[in-house]
Amino acid sequence: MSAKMRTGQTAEIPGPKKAHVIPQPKVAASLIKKAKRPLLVVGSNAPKLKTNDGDLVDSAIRFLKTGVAVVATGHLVKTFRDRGTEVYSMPFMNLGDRLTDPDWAGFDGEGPYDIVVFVGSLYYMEWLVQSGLKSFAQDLRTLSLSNTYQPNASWSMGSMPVKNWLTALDEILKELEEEK
Amino acid sequence: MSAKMRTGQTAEIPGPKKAHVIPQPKVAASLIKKAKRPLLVVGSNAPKLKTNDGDLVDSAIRFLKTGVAVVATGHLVKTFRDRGTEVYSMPFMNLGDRLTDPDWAGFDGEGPYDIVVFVGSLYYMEWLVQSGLKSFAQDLRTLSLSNTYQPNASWSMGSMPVKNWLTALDEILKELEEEK
Amino acid sequence: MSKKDLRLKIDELSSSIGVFKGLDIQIGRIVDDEWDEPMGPTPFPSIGTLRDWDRKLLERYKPFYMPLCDLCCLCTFGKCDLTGDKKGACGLTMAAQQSRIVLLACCIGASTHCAHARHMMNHLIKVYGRDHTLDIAINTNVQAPNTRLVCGIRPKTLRDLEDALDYVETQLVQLVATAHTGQEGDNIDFESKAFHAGMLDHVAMEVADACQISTLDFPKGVADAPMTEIGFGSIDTSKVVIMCIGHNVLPSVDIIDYLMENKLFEEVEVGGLCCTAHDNSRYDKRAKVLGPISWQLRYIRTGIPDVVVVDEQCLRTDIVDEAQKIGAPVIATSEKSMLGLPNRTHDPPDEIVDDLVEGRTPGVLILEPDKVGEVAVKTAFKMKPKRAGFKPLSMEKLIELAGTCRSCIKCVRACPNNLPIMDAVKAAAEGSVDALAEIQPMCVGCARCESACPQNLPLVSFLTKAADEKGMTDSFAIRVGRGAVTDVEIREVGRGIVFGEIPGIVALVGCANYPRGGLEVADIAEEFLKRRFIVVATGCAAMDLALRKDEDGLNLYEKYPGNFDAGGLLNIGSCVSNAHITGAAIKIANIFAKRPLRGNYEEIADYVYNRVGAVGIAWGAMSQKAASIASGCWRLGIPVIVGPHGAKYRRNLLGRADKEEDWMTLDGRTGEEKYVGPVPEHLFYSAETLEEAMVMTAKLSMRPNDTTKGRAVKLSHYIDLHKTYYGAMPDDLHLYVRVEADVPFTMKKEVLGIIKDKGWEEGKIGMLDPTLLDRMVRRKS
Amino acid sequence: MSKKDLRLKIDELSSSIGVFKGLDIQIGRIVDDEWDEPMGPTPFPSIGTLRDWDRKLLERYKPFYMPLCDLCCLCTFGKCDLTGDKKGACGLTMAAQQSRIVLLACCIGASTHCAHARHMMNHLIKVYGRDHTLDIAINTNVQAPNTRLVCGIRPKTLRDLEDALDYVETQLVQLVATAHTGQEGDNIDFESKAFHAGMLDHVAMEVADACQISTLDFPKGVADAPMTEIGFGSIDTSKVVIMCIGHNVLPSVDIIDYLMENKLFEEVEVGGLCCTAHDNSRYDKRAKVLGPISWQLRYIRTGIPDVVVVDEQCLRTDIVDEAQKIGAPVIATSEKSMLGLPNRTHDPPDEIVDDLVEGRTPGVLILEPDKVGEVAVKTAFKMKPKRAGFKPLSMEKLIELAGTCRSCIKCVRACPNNLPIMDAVKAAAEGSVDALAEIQPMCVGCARCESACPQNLPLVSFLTKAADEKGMTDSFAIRVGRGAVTDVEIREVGRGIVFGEIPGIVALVGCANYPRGGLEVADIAEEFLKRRFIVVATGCAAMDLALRKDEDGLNLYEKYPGNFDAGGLLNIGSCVSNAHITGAAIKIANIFAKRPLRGNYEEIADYVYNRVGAVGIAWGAMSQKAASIASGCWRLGIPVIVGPHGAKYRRNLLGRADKEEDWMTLDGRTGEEKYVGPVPEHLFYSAETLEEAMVMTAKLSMRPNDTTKGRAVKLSHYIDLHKTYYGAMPDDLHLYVRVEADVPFTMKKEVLGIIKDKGWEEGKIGMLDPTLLDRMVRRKS
Ligand code: SF4
Ligand code: SF4
Ligand code: SF4
Ligand code: SF4
Ligand code: SF4
Ligand code: SF4
Ligand code: SF4
Ligand code: SF4
Repeated sequence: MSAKMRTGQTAEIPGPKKAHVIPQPKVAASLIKKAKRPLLVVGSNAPKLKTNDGDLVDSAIRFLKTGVAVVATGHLVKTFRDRGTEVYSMPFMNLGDRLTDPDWAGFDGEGPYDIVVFVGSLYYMEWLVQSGLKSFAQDLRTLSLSNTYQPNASWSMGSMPVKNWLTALDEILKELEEEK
Repeated sequence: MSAKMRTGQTAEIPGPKKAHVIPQPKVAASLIKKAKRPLLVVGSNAPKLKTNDGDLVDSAIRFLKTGVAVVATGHLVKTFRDRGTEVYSMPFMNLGDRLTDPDWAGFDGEGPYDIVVFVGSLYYMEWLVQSGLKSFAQDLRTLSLSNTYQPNASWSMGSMPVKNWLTALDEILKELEEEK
Repeated sequence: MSKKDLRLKIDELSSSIGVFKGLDIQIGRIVDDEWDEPMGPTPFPSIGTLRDWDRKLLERYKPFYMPLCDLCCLCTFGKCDLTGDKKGACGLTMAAQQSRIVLLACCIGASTHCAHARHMMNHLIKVYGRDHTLDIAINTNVQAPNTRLVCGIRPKTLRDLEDALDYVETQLVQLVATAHTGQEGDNIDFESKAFHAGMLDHVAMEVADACQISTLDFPKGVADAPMTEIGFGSIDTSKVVIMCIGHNVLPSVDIIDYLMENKLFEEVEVGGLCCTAHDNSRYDKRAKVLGPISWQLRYIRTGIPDVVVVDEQCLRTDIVDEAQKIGAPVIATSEKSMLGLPNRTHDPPDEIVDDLVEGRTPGVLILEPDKVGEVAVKTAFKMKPKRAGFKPLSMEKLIELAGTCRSCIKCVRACPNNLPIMDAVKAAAEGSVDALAEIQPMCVGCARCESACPQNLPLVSFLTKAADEKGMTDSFAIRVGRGAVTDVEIREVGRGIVFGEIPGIVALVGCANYPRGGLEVADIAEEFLKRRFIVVATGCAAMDLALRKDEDGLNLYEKYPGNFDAGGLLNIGSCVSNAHITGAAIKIANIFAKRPLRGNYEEIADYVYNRVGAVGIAWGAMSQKAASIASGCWRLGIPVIVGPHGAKYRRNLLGRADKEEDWMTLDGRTGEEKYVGPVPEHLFYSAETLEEAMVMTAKLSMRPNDTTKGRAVKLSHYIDLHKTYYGAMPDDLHLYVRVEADVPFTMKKEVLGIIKDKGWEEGKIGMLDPTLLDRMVRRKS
Repeated sequence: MSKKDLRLKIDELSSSIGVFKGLDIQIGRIVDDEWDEPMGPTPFPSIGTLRDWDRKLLERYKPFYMPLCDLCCLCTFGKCDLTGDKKGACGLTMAAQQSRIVLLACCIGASTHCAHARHMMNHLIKVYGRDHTLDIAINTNVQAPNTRLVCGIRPKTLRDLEDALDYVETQLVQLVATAHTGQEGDNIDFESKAFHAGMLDHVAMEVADACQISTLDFPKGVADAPMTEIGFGSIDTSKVVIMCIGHNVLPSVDIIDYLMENKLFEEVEVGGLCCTAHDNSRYDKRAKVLGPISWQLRYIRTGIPDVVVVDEQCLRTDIVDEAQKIGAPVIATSEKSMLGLPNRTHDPPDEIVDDLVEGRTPGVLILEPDKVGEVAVKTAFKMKPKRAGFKPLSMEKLIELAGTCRSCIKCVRACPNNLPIMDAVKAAAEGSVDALAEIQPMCVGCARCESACPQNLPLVSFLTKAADEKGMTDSFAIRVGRGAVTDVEIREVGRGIVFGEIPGIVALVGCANYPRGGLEVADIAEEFLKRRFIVVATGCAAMDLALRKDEDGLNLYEKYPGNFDAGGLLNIGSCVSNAHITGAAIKIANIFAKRPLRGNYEEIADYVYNRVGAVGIAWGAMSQKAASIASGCWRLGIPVIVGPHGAKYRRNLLGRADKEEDWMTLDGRTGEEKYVGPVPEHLFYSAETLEEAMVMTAKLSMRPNDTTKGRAVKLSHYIDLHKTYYGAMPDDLHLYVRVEADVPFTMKKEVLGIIKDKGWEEGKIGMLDPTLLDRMVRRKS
C-alpha cells in the first residue's frame, strides 16, 4: 500500500468509509475555491507548527485574508489576538456539534458552511470530531490539511514529510491568493 | 485510495498491520517458488469457483503437480478424491491452530511450512484464520490468492474482477510449472 | 432459605402463636434440613473456585484466537494496536484481549437470562406469591439440577429460586468488573472466568424456565406435548393479527388471557417470533410460531401484522421504523427495550388505544404486563380495517425498482453471506424472480444489503415477495416445548448413554445466523435421528428444523417421537430451556450413576466430560447468549460445534489429537495415568461446512468410558459418515480403537488393516474408570 | 432491614426469651421505623424509573457522538458497518451503538466498584461482624447520603450496606443485559441507562468507602488529616521496599499490621500506587504514596521494589513480566486479577516464601488477606540482599542503546500523545538526555513506544533514567484522604454555595491519562484555590496536584487548608471516595435546604442541578470507572469536564447556548416557564487545552438560582479568566447577565456596553425559583 495511506497514529485505522487522498495541493485549493462558504478550523497545536509563514497561526491569517472564515479552537484565539487578528473562537467539541446541525447558520448567521477545513488540531481529537461529522453530518464536506492522513475526513492530505507539507500548504495558499 | 485496496466485505477493515498487495502474478509465483515447503490451503468454496482449468479444485490439482503440498478444508477432500487425487484434509480451525505451533512438523512430519497459500475459503473465515496467524504465528508467511483483498495475510492479491483473477491464477500456475 | 445469616429485632411481633415484645432472633445460615444429601465442596462457587478444573480443560483444549480486530478500543488510552507481540497501554496482550471480549460476551449473555429471570420472577411472585411451589416436570424428584449442583440448594418455591438469582447477580458483577482496564491479565484466567459466566447462565436459565413452567402451567416434561403450527402459512390473514417478538412471555400471556376472557381467540391470530413464540405456544398451543429471529423483518414486510408487541432480546432494534412503514403500531413492554417510546403504563387503556389508532404516536411503552393484553387486542381490532388499504410490494413495482439497480455490488459486499443479490436483482429487472426466490432461504434477513444500497432498494421485500410468488411460504407442524427431561427418562436411558450404546445426545440450539440457510439444521437433525441419537432442540434451531417436509408431507416433528430416548426428537423449548439440556447431563450423573449433586460441580463435570456423549451444535450461533450457553456446556465438559460465523466469537478451543501427552487420564480404580485417545477431540469448534460438522459430531460423541460395544457403535457412525462425506475411511481411527472389540463387527478386517499400518497396538489406549480429578481416585479405593 | 419480605418456618428455635417449636413467622418488608422521614417516590429505582428526569437533561444536553470505530463487532452477525445512516444486521444505528458502548463502559465501571465493595464487605463482616456500626464522619447525622437518596434506606451497620449492594447488583445485571444484541434500540434510552449505571456506581462507591472507613478507622471527615509523603523521593531505598498496587486496601492492611506486630516498620518502606496508596495512607500515614497509575512501570524500572503486591483495578496487566525483569516476586491477592499465578492460599507461609525467594515461581496468588502480610514481608526481607546485585539501566548503556535507533518513528506514532521520543533518543545517542528528561513529565508511562520499537529499546527506562539524572524525582507532601464532608461543614457553607457567593466547588478526580502531564492538574487546582472556590480531589488527581512546589518549597497541600470552605483543598481519598463529593452536593440540598432525601432522587437532582455550582474535572479520565463516576454526576445535574483524550468516551453532552428554547425553566413559585440562560452550558465536555478547561469551569459554575451577588462573583471569575487566556472579554456575557446587579461592580460600564450592543435587555433572563419538575411547582404554592 502506498506510504500516503499511512495514518497519523498506528491504531487509527481507516474504516469502510475513508478519506480520499488529496493528490496535489491544487486539488485542495480548488475544493476551497469552489466552496461558497468555506470555514477553516485551526487547532491549538498551530503555534507549535512552524510554516513558511512563521507558524500555522500566521498561515491561518493568510487563509483569512483570502476570504476563508477562520475559527480557532481551544484558547487559540488569544494567539490570533496577540497578533492583531480577530477570528471566531469556539471549543472544538461545540464546533463539531454545531456542524452536525444542518440548521446552524454559522458564526455570521448567513447560513451553513459548505466545506470545513481542519488544520493544527491534536491528531486524535480531529480524528474523533471528523468521525462524528462523517456519520452525523453526512452532507458536510470536510478537508484535513495536516501532514498525516485523517481517514474520517472527506478529503485528506496523505501522510508526508514536513518539508513537503510546508510546500503543499504554501501552494494551496498561493492558489487561493491568486484567485483574489 | 486505489481500488485494489478495497476489502472483500465492507466492514472488514485493514488494521495497522496489513497485507502487501501482490502487484503482479509473477511476484506471487516467485514467493511460492522460493519457499522450501509451501502449503496450499483450499477452502470449501473451491468447487463453486470456476477457473480456466475447470474449477478451483482442478487448479489446486495443478498446484499439487508442481510440488506444492495441498490441504483441503471442510469436507472438500471428497471432491479431490472424486477426481482421483489424494490431498491432505483438515478442518480449517485445526489447521489454523497447528500453524501457530512452531513445533508442528506438517502433515508429512518433515518440518514446518515456510509459506502458506490460501484459496477458495469463505471470505470471513479466511479473514479470521489469517488474523489468528498474523498475531500468533508471526514468523509464518501467508499469501492469499482470492480475488478479494485479505488484509490479514502477509501478501494478498488485490480485489479484482473475476476475469483478471482467472488470468492471474493461470499465470501463477504457469510460472510454477515452468520451473519444474 | 437465605444465603445470609439473619438477625431480627422486632419490637412487637404478632404471630399465630401469640404476641411477642422485644423479640430478638439471630439465625445463622438457614439450611434445608430435609435434604439429606450432604453439602459438596463448592456450593455458591466464587469466580476463582473452579479455576483448577477449568485449567485442566483449558490445558487440553487451548484457545486458538482469531482476533476480529487488531485493536482494543475499551478505554481512552486506546485505541491500542495489539497485533503480534505488541501490548496495549495497560500492558494487555492480544490473547488476553480476545479472551476478555469472550468474557464480556458471556457476561452479557448470562446477564440477559438472569435479568429476564429476575424480571419474570418479580412479576410472578406478585401474582402467585413467594411460596408458590415449584412443579417443573412430571415423574421427577431432581428438579432444577443446575441450581442444586452449583448452589447446593434444593429449590422448592419461587422464593428459593430468588436465592439462586441473588448469587448469580453477585457473581456476574464480579465478572464484569474483571473486564475493567487493568484487572485480569492472563488469557487463561479470562477463559476460566468466561466458563464461570457460562455456568451461572445455566442457573439463570433454569430459574427463568422453572418459574414460568411452574406458574403458567407449561408442559412439564411430557413427550407428547401438543402440536402447533409454524411458518408464514400458519396465519389466517383474514383474522386480526398480533405479532409478538422477543423472549418474555408475560405480555403475550396477558394477550392470550384477554382473548380467552373476552372470547375473541377465534377472531385473532397471535403469532410469535423467537422465544416468545415458543413460550406462547407452551402456554396455549393456539398461539402460532411465525419463525426464528431472522424472519422478523421479512414478516413485517408482508404487511400482515396489525400490531406488533415486543418484549426483550433478539428484537430488530429498528422495529418501530419498520412497523411504521406498514402502518402497524408497536407496543414495547420492557424497561430493557424502551425504544424511545412514550411511557403510557399509567394511562387508561382506551386513551392509549386511541392514540395508537389515530397515529399520534408510532408506539407506546407499557411496563405493566396486565395492561398489554387489552391495549394490544383493542388496537389490533381497530387497526385491521384501517390498514386494509396497505399494499405490500407488488411484482410490477419490484420489477420496476429492480431496473434502477446501478450494479454497484455494494449489497453483495454488505451481505454477511455474500449472497449474489445484485445478479438476482438484475434478473428481476429482466422479469425473472427465480434467483431472488433461490436466495431467500439462505438469507438471514439482516437488511445490511438494503442499508448499503445507494438506490435504497427494499431488497428484503424483494426476497420475500419472490419467495412468496414461488409458494415458499408454507406452514409446518411443531411440537411445543416440552421442558425438562424427567427422572424416569434419565433412569431408562442413563446406562445406554454412559456406556455408549446410545451413540450420543445431539443438542441443536441457538440462533439463526446460518451460512447457508436454516434447512441445514433439519439435515443435521435427520441424519442423527436416523442413526438413533437422541436429538434435543431449543430456540431458533427447534423452529428451523421443522421447516421441511418429506415427499409424504411430513416433517421431523411428525416423524419422530418426542421422548428422551434413542431416535427421539425433543423440542425442549425456548432459549432458557437450554438449562434442561445440561440438566439432563447432570441428572445422568446423579440419578443413573448416583454421584452426589449438591454443590459438587467438579465431580459431576468430570463425570459428564468422561462419560456422557453429548454434543451441542449451534449452527447459527449469533448472540452473546449463545456464547454464554456454550460456555456453560464447556465447563461441564460438553463440546460445542458452531457454524463458520461462530469463528467470530474470536476463538476456538481445540484439542491436539497428535499430542499423546495431552490425553493422559487417571484411572479412578488405580490412580494410574493412562492415554485414552483424543476423546472428545475439541471443546469448541467452528465447522466450515455442514458435512464437516456432521462427521465431527459423530467423532465428538466418543468418551473414554465407552464400553467396547458403545465405542463400536460410535465408530460405525463416524466411519459411515466420514465415508459418505469425505469419500474415504477416516485416517485417525488408530486413535479411537482401544481393543479389537472396539471395531464395528462388519468392518473389522478393513479397519484393523488400516490401523495396524499406522502402528496401532491393542492396549496402548487405556480403558479405565476415567477421571481428571485426583480426589476421585481415592473415592473408589 | 431487608428488601425482601420474609417467611421463617422453624421447627425449633432457641432464643434468649425461650424455646419455640413450630415457629412460623411471616414478615413483609421490614422498614426502619425509627427514621421519621417519610419514604420518597423512588426508593430502589429500576432501570426505567428515572427515565423522565434523564430525558429532561438529555433534551438540553444532546449527545454529540464521535465514533471511535466505524463498526460494531459485538456479535457474529458483524462486523457491521454503521457509518452514515447504515444500520447493523440487528437494525442498530451508529448513534445507538455509540451510546451502547457508553452504557457498557459505565456498567463495567460501576461493576468494578460494586464488586470491590462486595469483596471487602465479605471480608470485613467476617472480621468485624455484620452488626458492626457504621461511623463514617464526625459531626454528621446524614451518613451515606447516596444510599439514602437512591435506596431510601438509612444504613447503620454493615448489614444495611449489604442491602444496598444487593440492589446495585440486581440493577447492574439488568443494565448489562440491555447491551445484548437486539434489546435497546434508542440512543437516548441507552444514555438514560448509562446515567442509571452512574447513579448506582455512587451508591457502590459509598458502600465501599463507608465500610472501610468504619472498620479500619480511616480519617472520618477531618480537615486536618495527617500528612504523608508522595513521590519517588519519599522512599528510603536503603530499607526493604514493598510496592503495593491497586485499589483494595485489605492485603496492604495486613502487611502494615504484620509490620507493626513484629515491630518491623522502621526497616521497611510500604509504597503504594493508585488508590491502594491512598487507602494505605488513610490506614497508617507511615505508608508512602509512590504515585498515580502511570508511574507503575516507571517505578518498577528503577529496580527498587523487593516485592510487588497487587490487588485489583488499574494494574499493569504485564506486571509479572515487568517484575521478573528486576527479579522481584509478585503476590497477587484478588480473584479478579489472578494473572495466571499458582494459587497458594492454603499453603504454609514459609513454603510460599521459599518458592518465591528461590525463584521457583515468578509470583503467587494468595486469596486470604490475612496471609499476605507475613508472606510479603518475609519475602521482601529475603529478596533485598538477593537483589542487591540488580543494576538498573546505566547512563552509558542508555547512550549505547540509543545509538541503535533506526529512526523509524514507530515510537512516536504509537505514543498516545505523539511525544517526540525519536528525536530525544537521537539526542541521547549524541550524549544529551535533556530531551528525554523533558518528555518524562508528559509521558503517561504506557510503554506503547517500547512495544512498537523494532529495536526493543526500553524507552520507558530511558525516560526514567534521564529524569532521575536531572533530579526530577523528588518527594512531596500529601494530606491523606479525609473521607466525607461533614454535616457541620455543609451547614456552614450551604448558603454561600447555593446563592453563589462561594463561586463553586471544583472536583478534581480521575485517572492520569493526561495530554501534557499531571502538573496541569496542579495548575487548575491553584487557579481555583486562589479564586476561593472549594477544591476537592480524589484518586490520581489528588496525587498529581501535589507534585509541584513553589519557590518556597511548598506545595498546594501545604499552602491551603483541608476544610470544606472557600479556598480549601480537600484530599477526599481514593476513587471510591468520589461518592462523598456527590454526597456533599446531596447534603447541601438536604441539610441546608431541608429537601427530603429519602428515595427522592429527582427532587434532589433538580435542586443540585439548578442551585449547586459544582463542576467535576477529570483531566486525565481513562477508565470505565471514570466513565461511570462522571455518569453519576450527570444524573445529579453536575457537569463534568474531561481532557482531550476523554473524547474517546465516544460522545459529549453539549448544550446549545444559541437556542433559547432549550433553557426554559419552571418557576417553582408560579409555575411559569422562563428562559434562564444556558446555565450550566454543558453536561459533559472534552476540552482541548487546559486554559479552555479553566475558563469553561468558571462558566459552568453558574446556576439559575445564583443571587445577583453570587452571579456577579462568578461572572467576575469567568471574565477575568477569559481575559487572561483568551485575550478578550467573553462574547456571550449577554446570556449570563440577568439584571444589571449581576454585573461585577468594577466592570459595570464595560460589560453593560458590550451586552447592550448585543441587544441585551434586563429581565429577559428570568430570576426564579428554578425547577425542571412540574410537581415541584405545587409544592411551593
Ligand atoms: S474492537 Fe470492534 S469496535 Fe473496537 S476498533 Fe475494533 S472493530 Fe472497532
Ligand atoms: S484497555 Fe488496555 S489495550 Fe484496551 S484501549 Fe485501554 S489501554 Fe489499550
Ligand atoms: S438481508 Fe439477506 S441478502 Fe440482505 S444482506 Fe442480509 S443475509 Fe444478505
Ligand atoms: S447495492 Fe443496490 S444498486 Fe448496488 S448492486 Fe445492489 S441492488 Fe444494485
Ligand atoms: S436462539 Fe438465538 S436468535 Fe434465536 S431466540 Fe434464542 S438467542 Fe435469539
Ligand atoms: S450487535 Fe448488531 S450492529 Fe453489532 S455486530 Fe451484531 S448485528 Fe451488527
Ligand atoms: S510510555 Fe510515554 S513516551 Fe512511551 S508511548 Fe507511552 S506516553 Fe508515549
Ligand atoms: S521505534 Fe525505536 S527504532 Fe524506531 S524511532 Fe523509535 S526508538 Fe528509534
